[in-house]
Amino acid sequence: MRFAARVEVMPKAGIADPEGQTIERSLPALGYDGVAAVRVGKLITLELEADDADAARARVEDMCRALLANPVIEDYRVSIA
Amino acid sequence: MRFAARVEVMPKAGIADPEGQTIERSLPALGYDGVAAVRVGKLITLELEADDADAARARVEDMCRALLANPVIEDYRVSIA
Amino acid sequence: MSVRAAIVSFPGSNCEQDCERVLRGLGAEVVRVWHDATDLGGCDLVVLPGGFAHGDYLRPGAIARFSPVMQAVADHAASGGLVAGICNGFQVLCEAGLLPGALRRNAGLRFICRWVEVRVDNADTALTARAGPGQVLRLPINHFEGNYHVDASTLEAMRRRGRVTLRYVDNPNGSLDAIAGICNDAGNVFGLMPHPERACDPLLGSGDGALLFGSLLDAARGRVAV
Amino acid sequence: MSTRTALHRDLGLSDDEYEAIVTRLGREPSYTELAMFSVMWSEHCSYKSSRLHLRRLPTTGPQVLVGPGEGAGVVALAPGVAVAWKIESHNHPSFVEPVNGAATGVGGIVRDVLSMGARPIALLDSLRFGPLEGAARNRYLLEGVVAGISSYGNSIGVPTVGGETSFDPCYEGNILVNVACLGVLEGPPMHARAERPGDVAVLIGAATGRDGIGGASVLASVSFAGGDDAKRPAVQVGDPFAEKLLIEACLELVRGGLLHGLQDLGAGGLTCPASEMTAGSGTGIAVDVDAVHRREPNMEPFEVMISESQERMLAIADEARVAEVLELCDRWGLPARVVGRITAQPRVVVHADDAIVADVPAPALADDAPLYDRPRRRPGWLDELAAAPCGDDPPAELAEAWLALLTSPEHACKRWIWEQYDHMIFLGTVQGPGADAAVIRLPGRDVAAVLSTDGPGRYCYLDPRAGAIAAVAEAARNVACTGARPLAVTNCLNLGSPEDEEVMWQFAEVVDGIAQACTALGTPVTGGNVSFYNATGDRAIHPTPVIGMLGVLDDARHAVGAAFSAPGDAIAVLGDTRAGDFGGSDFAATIHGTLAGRPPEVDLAAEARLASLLHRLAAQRVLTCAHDCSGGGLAVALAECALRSGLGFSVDLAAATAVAEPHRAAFSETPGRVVATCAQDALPDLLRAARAAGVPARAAGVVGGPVMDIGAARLELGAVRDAWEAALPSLLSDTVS
Ligand SMILES: Nc1ncnc2c1ncn2[C@@H]1O[C@H](COP(=O)(O)OP(=O)(O)O)[C@@H](O)[C@H]1O
Ligand SMILES: [Mg+2]
Repeated sequence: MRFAARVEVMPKAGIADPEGQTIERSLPALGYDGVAAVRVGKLITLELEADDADAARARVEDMCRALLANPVIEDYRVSIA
Repeated sequence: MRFAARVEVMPKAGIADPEGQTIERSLPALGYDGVAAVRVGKLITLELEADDADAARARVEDMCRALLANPVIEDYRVSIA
Repeated sequence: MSVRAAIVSFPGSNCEQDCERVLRGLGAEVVRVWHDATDLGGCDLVVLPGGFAHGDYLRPGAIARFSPVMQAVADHAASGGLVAGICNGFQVLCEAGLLPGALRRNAGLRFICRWVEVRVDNADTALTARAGPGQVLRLPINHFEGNYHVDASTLEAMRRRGRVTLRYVDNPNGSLDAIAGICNDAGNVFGLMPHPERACDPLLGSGDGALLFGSLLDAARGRVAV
Repeated sequence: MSTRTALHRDLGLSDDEYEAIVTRLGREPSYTELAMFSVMWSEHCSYKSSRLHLRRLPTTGPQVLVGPGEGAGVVALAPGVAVAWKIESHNHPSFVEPVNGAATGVGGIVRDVLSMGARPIALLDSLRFGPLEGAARNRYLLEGVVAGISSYGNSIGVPTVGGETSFDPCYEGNILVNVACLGVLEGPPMHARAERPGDVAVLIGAATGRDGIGGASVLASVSFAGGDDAKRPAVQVGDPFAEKLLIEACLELVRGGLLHGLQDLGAGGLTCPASEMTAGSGTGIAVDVDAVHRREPNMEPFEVMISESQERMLAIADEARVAEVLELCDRWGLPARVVGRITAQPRVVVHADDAIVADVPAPALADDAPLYDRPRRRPGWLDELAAAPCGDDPPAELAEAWLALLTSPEHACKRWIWEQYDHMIFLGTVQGPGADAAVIRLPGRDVAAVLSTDGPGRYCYLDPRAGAIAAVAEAARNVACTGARPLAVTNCLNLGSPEDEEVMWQFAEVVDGIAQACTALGTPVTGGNVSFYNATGDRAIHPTPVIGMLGVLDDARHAVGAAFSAPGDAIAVLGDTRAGDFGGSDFAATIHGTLAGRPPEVDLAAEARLASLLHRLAAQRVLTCAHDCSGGGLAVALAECALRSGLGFSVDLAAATAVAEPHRAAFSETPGRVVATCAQDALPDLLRAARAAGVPARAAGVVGGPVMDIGAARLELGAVRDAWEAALPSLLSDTVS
């Protein structure tokens, strides 16, 4: 069966996120006040073959650990559709 | 009221996504077969003040057009929690 | 006897010719090793040069570290052989787990190509032996992802054991502790963001890079003698 | 009108051009044929409005190995050392999407140089934007363009070693992004030819998608209507990783003698090399579009034929060796497919799904585009403008005006830009960004290529011919300041719409100016690019010819820098100063907001004398610094030497110029001048050599101290340096925490 997977990769909590901070700092100048806690991560979508949704999830989590995320600096979350 | 927003920014359909393609091409060599349609985008999370969810969404969509996404080559999707 | 240095390149590496020229100039015998090789041809020193392996897509080094040659590099390191990753090579070594930590996007969110000063933090390593303790070297950096990060307890251990080799005098990229270069616990695997190969000719701005390469070649020679 | 004839207009063809196609074919074109004609007959690909005029450029000389017409000119730098040199514009794509527009501009010029079998070793970017102090979009465009050049050039491992960044309101709606590339040949030049029927055509590189369908005709051959979103599907995304592999694979193919011909796919897509390589060789080609590897499903044959997907080359090879070609590409991880066969019949025949969807004479596409001698008219406003006050009134305060010039975006330190470029890879950058001209030592040799780009738009607005002459003269002078001999020119002519008679007049004048100057200086034109339709609505940019000068320095170790080198050195000014050269000057623009009068006149014979004097003095190691005096005049030139070195100076400007009025001595922009320094005891030699060479020279002062002193004004070097360095970053997004 074919599954669509979404992988969210975000900077680990507690690690500074310069990109998020930069966006946050530049928003007031563009007229957007009161925005906080901006964080920027990656969204990776893909399709894969697997026997069932659990197997698909397991494979994608595997890929996350090995490749898609770097555990030193990033957290990931997988969802399967 | 305070809202949490999630913004997904993905390369527009039809626009080349060299990063996604390169990852996809290298997966078999890394031991992951049968993976297709890899696309890489951005996930931005933030918090903002607004009167209600609709107002929050409108503001974030506005921000997407102005800063968070590049409408020439990217699509965006906003969700509010 | 001349040292045999293997320069490992990946699709997208781009500093391999420069490293080769400089190492040859310093008397080393150089072999080029492509990423799909499974052995290093009996070398004394492995250099992973700078560039954009696999376009730096996903993260610098993320895809390259799966290359067949990386197993050979890991074996070489495990048997005490010298390994030096420069810039992109440093990123690959971190991704491969041969060095601790990770290199993130520069704090300024821009690519930086600039001459910087780095201070030798530990002059008692195979990379820095020819330099004096605290000596300041002039070297160029050239990267978008050189912002070194590692968890606090590892950093503490690295400091204690003198595993920080080079530190920026004026931190250009937000690196934790202004770290510009490190080595592993065994003291045989090195990673550094500055490009010593670009600083081996005073006509180009500095000859300080030759101190670092010279140190590595000395160490490799020592190992050859043993 | 039939639906088909309505269609040709959407594709950018005129009714007459449609009729011409029907005449050439003897029938109505198919849809695919029409699409192919529309790209090949676009202004961008066919040069239909400019070709007649470009013939007036001098293109020959003993140093020219390959002149205009191929992917890039090839110039002999020294015995046995040849380089390829070319400039290209990517103006409209960069305005629509700055990051990818500029990035793909780099990719395109690199493939041009690669198509000659040369390894690209240096890039220069010549950029024009609207005022940074103005609309936020101007800053956004500059940041995006620089990010695009940085991401692409750095990743492919080609250093960006110089360029220029200039600002004027006329570029607000139409920025200029011109990129020049230098390559070094490892063997004889490769050619864009397909001479042998039976050879096969191999498409190497990225998969083909719907990128930039109609890009050439749509983006580069019309003016912007202003905020027009409809043109956006033409946006292409660059993949520098694929380009890097393409460079290495193609060079290895050439080195291995596996190719009979090679051409890049740029504007016009596959149609361009398919028709040009064959038309130039009297052959034809049968193309199988089904064999083209694609990124998207359901592409029409016409889309495959004109797609401008990036990072692709078409290689012509002997069928017997094609397996080796494919194997080599595979080793580099590059897709490659046989997509055609060269035929004796001189036609481009396109097969799709077992049917023929196009069958046209190759020359009809490549050579027989209409040639226009478009009407030209000298603008009536020119005389009025020439007679108007040129902005030479004295400033309220000389020191303040001087500081204002130095910290204006025009003269501010450009480090913020070039620090984002890898300018050092290949270990050849003896002088990089921040110098007058880049000095690039060739790999493994002593000899250096010396490169500069210049294009004074305001001068050209006031007088396109005089402005073009000034552009060539300045570019040559920049190169000569390092001690190099200017050798050859590549040029990018950026103008408004050729359908505007006044623009067409400007164009013809610019060409004549370049021809005159290049002839006088002995620097033939080896190639270039014309970019028309740089206009928004009816507002055209200033005519902006960007001159890319290539020179040679026999020994890179003897390169002279543009920064002061030692305290105590003597400063001399070479060349005479006229008191009234303020038309189009930086002083008039920045201090008085004026653009009027006449641009300075160039004495080309004097320029040639100056260049050979500098060459001789450098070879004799007399010079310790030489800096060309251009925009902002002597006060700015002297300050630049100081700002780049950290050494102040004390100069008697009145004595150095023989001009009494301080602001005229300081800011007049008389060409043909150089600030030169030498050790004190060498000064008499320098002055004597100048006199013997027929170059006016005056002792001006001395290097050293913490102050910049021109007699009538003094500035604290340290404070000015801080302001000079901070000017650009403070206008741009300053994100460093
Ligand atoms: N876009 C750019 N890319 C690379 N280098 C640049 C760029 N813009 C300016 N520079 C460098 O900054 C220096 C100053 O540029 P410019 O002000 O045009 O100099 P000048 O007035 O002497 O011609 C030059 O050395 C040039 O190479
Ligand atoms: Mg200049």
